[in-house]
Amino acid sequence: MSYFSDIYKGIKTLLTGMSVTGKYFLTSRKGAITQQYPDNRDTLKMFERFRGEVVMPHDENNEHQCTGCQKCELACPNGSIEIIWDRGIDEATGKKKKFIDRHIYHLGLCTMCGLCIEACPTDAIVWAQNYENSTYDRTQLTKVLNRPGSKVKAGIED
Amino acid sequence: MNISLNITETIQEWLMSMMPEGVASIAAMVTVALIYLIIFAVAGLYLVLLERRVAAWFQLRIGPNRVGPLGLLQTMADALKLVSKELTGTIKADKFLYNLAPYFVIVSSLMALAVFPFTKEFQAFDINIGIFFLIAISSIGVIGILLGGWSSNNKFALIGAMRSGVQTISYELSVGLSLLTMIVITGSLQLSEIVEVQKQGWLILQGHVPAIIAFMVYMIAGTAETNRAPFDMVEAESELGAGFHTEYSGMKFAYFFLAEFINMFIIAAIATTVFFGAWLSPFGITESLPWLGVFWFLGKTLILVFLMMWFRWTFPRLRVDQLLTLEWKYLLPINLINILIMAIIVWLNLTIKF
Amino acid sequence: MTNEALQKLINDWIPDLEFSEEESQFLNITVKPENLHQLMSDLKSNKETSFDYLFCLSGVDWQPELGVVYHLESTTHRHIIVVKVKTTDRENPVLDTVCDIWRTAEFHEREVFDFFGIKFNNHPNLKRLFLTDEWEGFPLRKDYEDEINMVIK
Amino acid sequence: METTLIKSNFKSEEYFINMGPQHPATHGVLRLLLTIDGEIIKKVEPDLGYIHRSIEKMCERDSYQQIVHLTDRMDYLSSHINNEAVCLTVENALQLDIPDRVKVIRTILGELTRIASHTLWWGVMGMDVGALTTYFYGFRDREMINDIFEETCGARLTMNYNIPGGLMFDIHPNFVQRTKDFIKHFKTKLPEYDTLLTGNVIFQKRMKGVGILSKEDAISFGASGPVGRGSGYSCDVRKHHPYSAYDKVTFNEALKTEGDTFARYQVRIQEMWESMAIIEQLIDNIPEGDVQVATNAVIKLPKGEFYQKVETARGELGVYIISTGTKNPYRVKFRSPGFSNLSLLNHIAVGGKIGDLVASMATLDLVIPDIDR
Repeated sequence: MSYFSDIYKGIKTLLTGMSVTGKYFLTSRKGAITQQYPDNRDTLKMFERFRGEVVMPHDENNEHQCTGCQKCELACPNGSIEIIWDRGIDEATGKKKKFIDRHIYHLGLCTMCGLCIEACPTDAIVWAQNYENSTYDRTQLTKVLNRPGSKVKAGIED
Repeated sequence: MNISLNITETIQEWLMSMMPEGVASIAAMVTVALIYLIIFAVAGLYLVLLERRVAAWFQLRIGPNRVGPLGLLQTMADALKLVSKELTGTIKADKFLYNLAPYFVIVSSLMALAVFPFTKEFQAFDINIGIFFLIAISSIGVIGILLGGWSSNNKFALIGAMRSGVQTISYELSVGLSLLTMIVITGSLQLSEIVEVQKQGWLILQGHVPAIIAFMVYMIAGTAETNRAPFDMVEAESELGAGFHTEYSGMKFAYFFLAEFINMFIIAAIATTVFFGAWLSPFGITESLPWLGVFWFLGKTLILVFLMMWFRWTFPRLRVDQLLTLEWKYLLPINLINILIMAIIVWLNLTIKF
Repeated sequence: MTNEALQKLINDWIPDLEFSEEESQFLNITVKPENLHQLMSDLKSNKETSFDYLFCLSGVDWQPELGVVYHLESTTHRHIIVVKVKTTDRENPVLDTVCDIWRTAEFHEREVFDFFGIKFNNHPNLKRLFLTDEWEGFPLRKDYEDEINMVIK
Repeated sequence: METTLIKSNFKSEEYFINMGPQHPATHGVLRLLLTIDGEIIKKVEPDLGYIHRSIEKMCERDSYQQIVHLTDRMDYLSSHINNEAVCLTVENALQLDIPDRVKVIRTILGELTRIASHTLWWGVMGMDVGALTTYFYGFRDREMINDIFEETCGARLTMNYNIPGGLMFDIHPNFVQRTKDFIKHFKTKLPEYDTLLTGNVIFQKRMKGVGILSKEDAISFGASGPVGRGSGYSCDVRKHHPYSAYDKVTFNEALKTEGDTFARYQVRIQEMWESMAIIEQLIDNIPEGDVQVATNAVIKLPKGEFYQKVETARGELGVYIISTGTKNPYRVKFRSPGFSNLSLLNHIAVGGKIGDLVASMATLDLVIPDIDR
């Protein structure tokens, strides 16, 4: 007798399984979970904390906040950041001061761990939310974060 | 409206007005074959598209929607891509059998299409052993699969092919017996007569309980015979990679792929013919317009095709020994008893006729 | 069982055991290589200790010694012990296998062999696990050098 | 279904087949050398190392803050818990007093990670046994958790949200609401998992009595996590060696005694319910306070050896650090759960069919980078 009850139970479980997929079949037009990338580029917005790449914000006077303390370079686990720095005379105080020549960031090496941004004492580098980082040429992944001719904002001390 | 869909005779008569009789007969056969080939190659492609859309809707996705309006040209583009692809193969393959296998599969599935009565007249070949012919033809395809798996010189392909052999040989039995159950009612193997009998009610209603059991057995065995999930032992991508067609690429792979979908159509079409009255409309509502039979036939077939897709996207795959257990311990005994019951019902005249 | 009780119990089994609780949260036993297998099987089979769960087996290069650290736990008594074994032979270090006592050791010992070059007697299938068979050297040793693949900061 | 082999005079020959490193069922670059007789598995030998990055060696040159982000890349499906393990080791070594807020947030995130890992496993498990649709249903629910992670931590997979001494920054204001929404959503979806797959007769036939692992063998092979608990071996680190806020919450350890693949499957489904219960107990009671304890910019661990075990989604992860008192560890060893669980594959798969091997492997829930550290 268990032979027939097995068949009955088996068919019943199969039908309950089909009811789940059947329900989604009928409602799927509303509930598609996939995204139509890249058509939805305009509406696709990353969260504000999203780790896209490291950038150095500049204000309208082309000034950034990096003092060249190299804490980010030390914090980076895989050498994605290189700082080329120099010493010069600070115009305001007339003292000798360290400033950055180039803040080089290798996006290709970066693992987006966020340790450099944690380490930065002056909030000179932050995360950008862009997510399309692929390029056709690997050299384009090496970026200089400070813009040409930029200088450190007055009042930022290390 | 008087559209003649009796294509074989129409074409033959038209050709006979131009050339001698013998030549015309051969030319008519070739023409009809070509028409069928083109129609069903395209239909097969759209079945692939249908499967992909249906799967997407089951899986909360959108499905192909980029190529052409609503993605309608997607499979055409895929086919073009496959045609232009390089035909790769293994060095130590048995070249002759390796190249032969895909044609075996596709030809055997296209052959079966000839006998279906899409309407009263739209039937290329009304052979008097129709059902027998269908069963015979549909079991040739497995030879192609066996050849492909054997000659590929790949162990995954070989395991897939052997599984396919085991599976098709077993399930062939259930397909045949469940159709035989219905033959008890009709008393004829000829498809046009089977349809004629159903003017008194579709066979699934005429034969009531045993007919429904036979239909369920047929659908299970039919799904197994097309090697589709949950019986896709042959491919079983999580076990064997791609199974018997691991080493095939380009158009040869496309033949296997297309054959799977045409086979699915055939299984559904047989069920439509035998259980659901082929081109007959429900309650005879379109009896005055016989060409609408195509619509009814395809409609019923597609519903059954959808059912098979629903199976595929819901159920897990069986293991190879469970597959055989299901056939030999469940389907076969049920089927044999079912034939007996059907015979008694027909003998005592307990069938329901309208 | 507390660490003191364990120490008292085990101390009688085998001579020359060194016990230590400094610089570690567990009781540490240092054992001579020749007594290793005996101690381990006793630790597992004794009803009072019954260390049946070897949850970590790590090779360590102590310079100059090479050695293996076994972390053992008892699933019945829930006490933990650490067994250390060291050998000074860097060219051909050989220890006894414990994979007949805990089967998990089979893979862990292969890993140690792969990275430290410590051979295990009676191991059923001692060959490289992660690296290719033709790899030269043992990467996790402190004196391993590979100028191409290693980035040194 | 049990089958009986009939001894016959046919000469059968064992053959060798190479499963992987590119194979749909190995979930990554695991290579299995199978010896098969027909369909019956005679021997399974894993060949590892295709993505070995020698994280243990890299740790020896990194500072303690930098080690954390490497552990993301071991078992990437429970990256948060891996991070936590390293941080706990360092914090215990420094004897830091971690604020309750950090402990609670870590626990919630850890349990979310566990659910995310198990939903992915469920989807992939269904796919391995042939039910392809489960994959999308599993991912639908996992995406919601990933969104929570992304909003709070900034990354979906390799989060690196923990630092020695606490959390990198505070949780996002939406975190609590989003987590509650997810729990509400998932409570309606998890029963669907059961109706779709667990109850299915084909699925049960495939899973029951397959890949049996006895309790003694589970302990001997060092099985942990759902694999061990499916064999009736109580091995939940959260119960036996509680860390973070696990001593403050009540939950049941999911235990099954059958030891087959179906038991392991049920344990994981049960664990998702327990994880939701833990989150519900904590989500309304996140204490106020700091999320960091001040540490030196250069962390130097005292001389000694430190071991910390945590329960990841796959089982017991151990972090063993030997310090000589410098800013770099002398030796770091990660005792990964997947490594031990893989070692028992040969034991449970021999005698089964190829399909059984796939089902067994699916319930071991192997993540290859976790094995190839």
